[in-house]
Amino acid sequence: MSTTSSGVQPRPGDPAITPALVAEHGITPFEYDKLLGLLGREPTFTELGIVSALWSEHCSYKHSRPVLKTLPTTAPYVLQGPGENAGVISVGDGWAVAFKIESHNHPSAVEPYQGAATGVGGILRDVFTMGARPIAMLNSLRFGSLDTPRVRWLVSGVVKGIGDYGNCIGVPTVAGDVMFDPAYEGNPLVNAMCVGIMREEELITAKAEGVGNPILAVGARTGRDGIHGASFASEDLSDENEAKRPRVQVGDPFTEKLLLEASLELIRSGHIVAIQDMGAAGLTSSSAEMAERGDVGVVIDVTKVPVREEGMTPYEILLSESQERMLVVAKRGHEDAAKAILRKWDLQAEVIGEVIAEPVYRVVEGDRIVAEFPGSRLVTECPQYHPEARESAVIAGLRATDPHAVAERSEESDASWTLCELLSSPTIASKRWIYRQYDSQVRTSTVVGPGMADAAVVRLRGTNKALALKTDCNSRYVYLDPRMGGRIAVAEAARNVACTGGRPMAITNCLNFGNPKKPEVFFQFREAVHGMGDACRALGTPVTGGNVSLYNENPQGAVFPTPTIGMVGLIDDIAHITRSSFTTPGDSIVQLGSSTNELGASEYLARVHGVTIGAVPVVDLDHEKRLVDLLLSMIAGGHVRSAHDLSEGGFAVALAECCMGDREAMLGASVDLSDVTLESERALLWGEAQGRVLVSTGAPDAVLTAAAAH
Amino acid sequence: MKFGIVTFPGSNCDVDAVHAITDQLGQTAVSLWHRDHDTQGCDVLILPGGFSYGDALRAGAIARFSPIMQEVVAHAERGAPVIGICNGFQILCESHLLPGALMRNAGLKFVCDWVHLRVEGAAPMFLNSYQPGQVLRMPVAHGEGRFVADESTLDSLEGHGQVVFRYCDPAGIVTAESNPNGALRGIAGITNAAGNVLGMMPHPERAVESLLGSTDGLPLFESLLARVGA
Amino acid sequence: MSRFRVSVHIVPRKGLLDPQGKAVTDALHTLGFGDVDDTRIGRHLVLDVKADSAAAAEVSVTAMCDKLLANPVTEDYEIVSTVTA
Amino acid sequence: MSRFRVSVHIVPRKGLLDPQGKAVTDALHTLGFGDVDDTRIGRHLVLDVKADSAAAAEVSVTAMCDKLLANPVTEDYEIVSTVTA
Ligand SMILES: Nc1ncnc2c1ncn2[C@@H]1O[C@H](COP(=O)(O)OP(=O)(O)O)[C@@H](O)[C@H]1O
Ligand SMILES: [Mg+2]
Repeated sequence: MSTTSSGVQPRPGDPAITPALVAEHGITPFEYDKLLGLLGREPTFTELGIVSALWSEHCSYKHSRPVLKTLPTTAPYVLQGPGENAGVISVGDGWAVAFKIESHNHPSAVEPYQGAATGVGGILRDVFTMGARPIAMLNSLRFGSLDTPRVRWLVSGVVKGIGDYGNCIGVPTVAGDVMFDPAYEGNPLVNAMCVGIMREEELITAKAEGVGNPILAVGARTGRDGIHGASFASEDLSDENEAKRPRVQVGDPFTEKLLLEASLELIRSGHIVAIQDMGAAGLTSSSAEMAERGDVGVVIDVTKVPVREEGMTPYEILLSESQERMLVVAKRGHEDAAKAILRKWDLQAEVIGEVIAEPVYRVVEGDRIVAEFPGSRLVTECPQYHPEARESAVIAGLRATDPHAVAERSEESDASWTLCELLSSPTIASKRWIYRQYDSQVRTSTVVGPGMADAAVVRLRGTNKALALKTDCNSRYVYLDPRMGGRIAVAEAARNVACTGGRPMAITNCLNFGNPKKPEVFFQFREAVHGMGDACRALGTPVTGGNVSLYNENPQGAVFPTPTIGMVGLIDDIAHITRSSFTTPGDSIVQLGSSTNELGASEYLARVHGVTIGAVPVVDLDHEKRLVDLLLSMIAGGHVRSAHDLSEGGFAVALAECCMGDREAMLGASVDLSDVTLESERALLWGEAQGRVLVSTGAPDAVLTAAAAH
Repeated sequence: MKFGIVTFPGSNCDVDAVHAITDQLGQTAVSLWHRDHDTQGCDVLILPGGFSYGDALRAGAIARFSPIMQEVVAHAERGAPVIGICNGFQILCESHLLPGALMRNAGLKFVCDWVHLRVEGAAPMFLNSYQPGQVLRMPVAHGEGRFVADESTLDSLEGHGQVVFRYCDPAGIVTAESNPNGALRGIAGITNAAGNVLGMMPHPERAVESLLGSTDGLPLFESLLARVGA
Repeated sequence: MSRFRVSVHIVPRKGLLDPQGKAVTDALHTLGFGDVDDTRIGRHLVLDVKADSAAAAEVSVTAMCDKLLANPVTEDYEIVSTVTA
Repeated sequence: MSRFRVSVHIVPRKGLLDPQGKAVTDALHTLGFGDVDDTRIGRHLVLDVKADSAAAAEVSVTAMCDKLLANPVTEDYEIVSTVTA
């Protein structure tokens, strides 16, 4: 294999580089100039493909990085912050938790089953390439109205895709959240989160190291599927995309299961120095990023890559997004031992390249150099933008609209009519029809599965501890007031985790927004991220990683801005695990936090009146922090039999959920609200004032005393 | 007593079975690799749940040909206990150690839920520690769990006490609503004629700890201890 | 109107990964059928349709394939026969 | 040796409940294809096999069906065509 530079040669048959071809690759004239500067010459067709992938929004974060830099990322227990395949925190006793969330919105809009399935596959690989064994999956979904056949088709495909993949690989899907709103009609959101555990010393990163070390392609063969998926995920969805369908990738959870077991065995074996998923932009981005992190050069020979189809060009091999593939840097001389482990799991591995001292990223096809870039500058010097941000006057107007001015419908004179209307809203109603299709119990560690509490609880075998896990984001709030909405997304996730007895530790996040080049969208993005940062700082939950998905829009408009939060909490003692439904007749019901006259941005207004208006409820982050502490101390003190946070639908809906949550043992409740004096009865019942939790207790005095002290 | 739990490519409840046997039952459990022929002197062999070979073609169709299956057959022919759970049940049917077949759920969807089961039949090896007619609560998690066989096979299974678990409501009554997959005659688990090979769709190894919601699976394993003599 | 029996093949699109076919090919090799180079696993549908003519029945089934039966993104379909039922 | 492409139908045995076929018929009705009376869904396998003759290829595929491809309890199979590939 040629490891010295002898000049890049275009391949016979490559198309000529024209402005039209450059544009087709999504590279702007400004970016092309930058590329010419980097190379000092015209790129080859192969190089153009590589650059278009690496500089796509999906891989380069070119519009989002400066804003993301403002997020807090540190805490004494953070072992790995943003920048790696997944974030990692220590949970004590030598155990570490790796977790990350990722979107597969665009692929799922085109082919919901495969799109969602491969999304699950990708996030699983991100976690087990850190050395962690995946122990739980979560999913956060957003769809248009369930009334249209197309949306029902999307939902059933997405749910089946998530289920089939997770069920087959044997990682339980334990929690999630789903919201339906016309804002997602053309652009569903499919975010999947994976959580894994490992011993702290087993942590491994994706850093190419050691000149002379061989680079191996492991797992599935490379086919023509998904070529340019990364640039696809960086464009608006239009009818034209219908024609781009061959880009769809097919998932193979069986191969992934083998890859999972083999990778963990490889990592523990000491034969390798680094491992990385070939995710978006496949071999290109995995090899370039590994080289950049390790500050070394790499050479890859595409003729050594096992392919599924004949006649594949270097361009296709480099950009294929065939699933279930890994890039591994082995220790020199250990490649055969590594291959033996893979063979045991019926997997293929081939040496396709080498780590080199010369600081170049070089791709060869036998003797011919088909692409070569100076050092890691392709990754580090990708273009960055600071787009204009301006709030939409229309949205500001909606926010300023007084929700109390919305006239009551006549049926509302009977509050139980309104309650039924809200309980039957697909966003509020039980998601059992979804999560029954997910194996939530495999690995026999799911103490609290979907539907049983505000967050899922997964015990850490061999310890007395458990993790509390939840995804959340009320995007209606973010739409009307991105700063406040960003704060609430984090606060609600923290509240949910605390209701189960877990201390909020850290978050991962998936930022689903529209086209960042539109000032109105970039405003939402910037403000929502700042809001998240505010809440993370106040609650002490650093951001350890995440994913940005932009261009979630179509000619009808953008989705609600949706910064999905994936929260990990730690329960110190499994005896403290708390569920959300009432357990014991005769218990007292106590509301922590105060109700207010706030009615804006509520599910009530959306469901009953069809409007998204009004001021978003104000979240007091200091109060949220104290609420979390109060919950944890009361739960540890043994005073709380159930805890449920008040969210969509407000007090009345939360109370109903506490009564009906346990399908096998439903209870009733009787409450007296005559002492609560609010101007608006609607706000009392359906308003979504923040910082409130309903607890049931056999010791109401102890609860009230503790609450007063906080 | 020594339990051997087979790992096929794609098995994913193998580790859970090992934990159930060692952590909850206090017995010895070893993992057996599908390509091996050595059953390491195990008294009981368990084919665990999961998606062997990704359920390609039909669940269990390919795993049945793994080398270890020759030893499983020999073990069964000696009259020693074999348990197939979920995918393991599918493998046992595919290898004709048990009659019938498991087809796609009638609802066409994967179902993960708690079900109730009525204990019946005459298989003391597995049922000794249960009361006849006892109602159990256990998880199911499968997409191809609809037990089918022709009428005469079904009659014969029932006539010989080989139907050991049936889906029922919490009161023990067999109803269509309590049947998660449309299995004929509500059948959730059967044994072979000799009563030493058990196949069941529900997961007893997931029902061995009150922390996880049920301990109704424990007596199944305890029956074996009492019978074979630890 | 008469009744026609229309037979349709739906197969995974060429070039897309067919994990099931791959697993079956590997299994056949293990079982000693080394001469199998490739297996593709699709579906075979038989539809009984009322229509004025065989041609009309096929037009109708084509529409069904486009709309529901085949996944336009990942599968190709072919009407293989139409007979009176 | 030449290469043959053998096409096999594997169908659920008659008399067994076919929930999938029923679900598809119902969905077709909902979509306005009311003239569909019945849908049966089976598997369609296409195997590329090296063999000395078409007949030998079919013998080989028959053995594969008996051993692995079809479940005798629930399915019937039929080799529908064999062409040189
Ligand atoms: N897509 C999903 N997958 C798995 N579980 C889900 C999903 N959506 C909702 N759930 C579960 O349903 C329950 C209710 O969810 P949600 O309405 O978001 O709760 P809350 O309003 O208390 O935050 C939770 O236990 C949640 O984990
Ligand atoms: Mg919620």
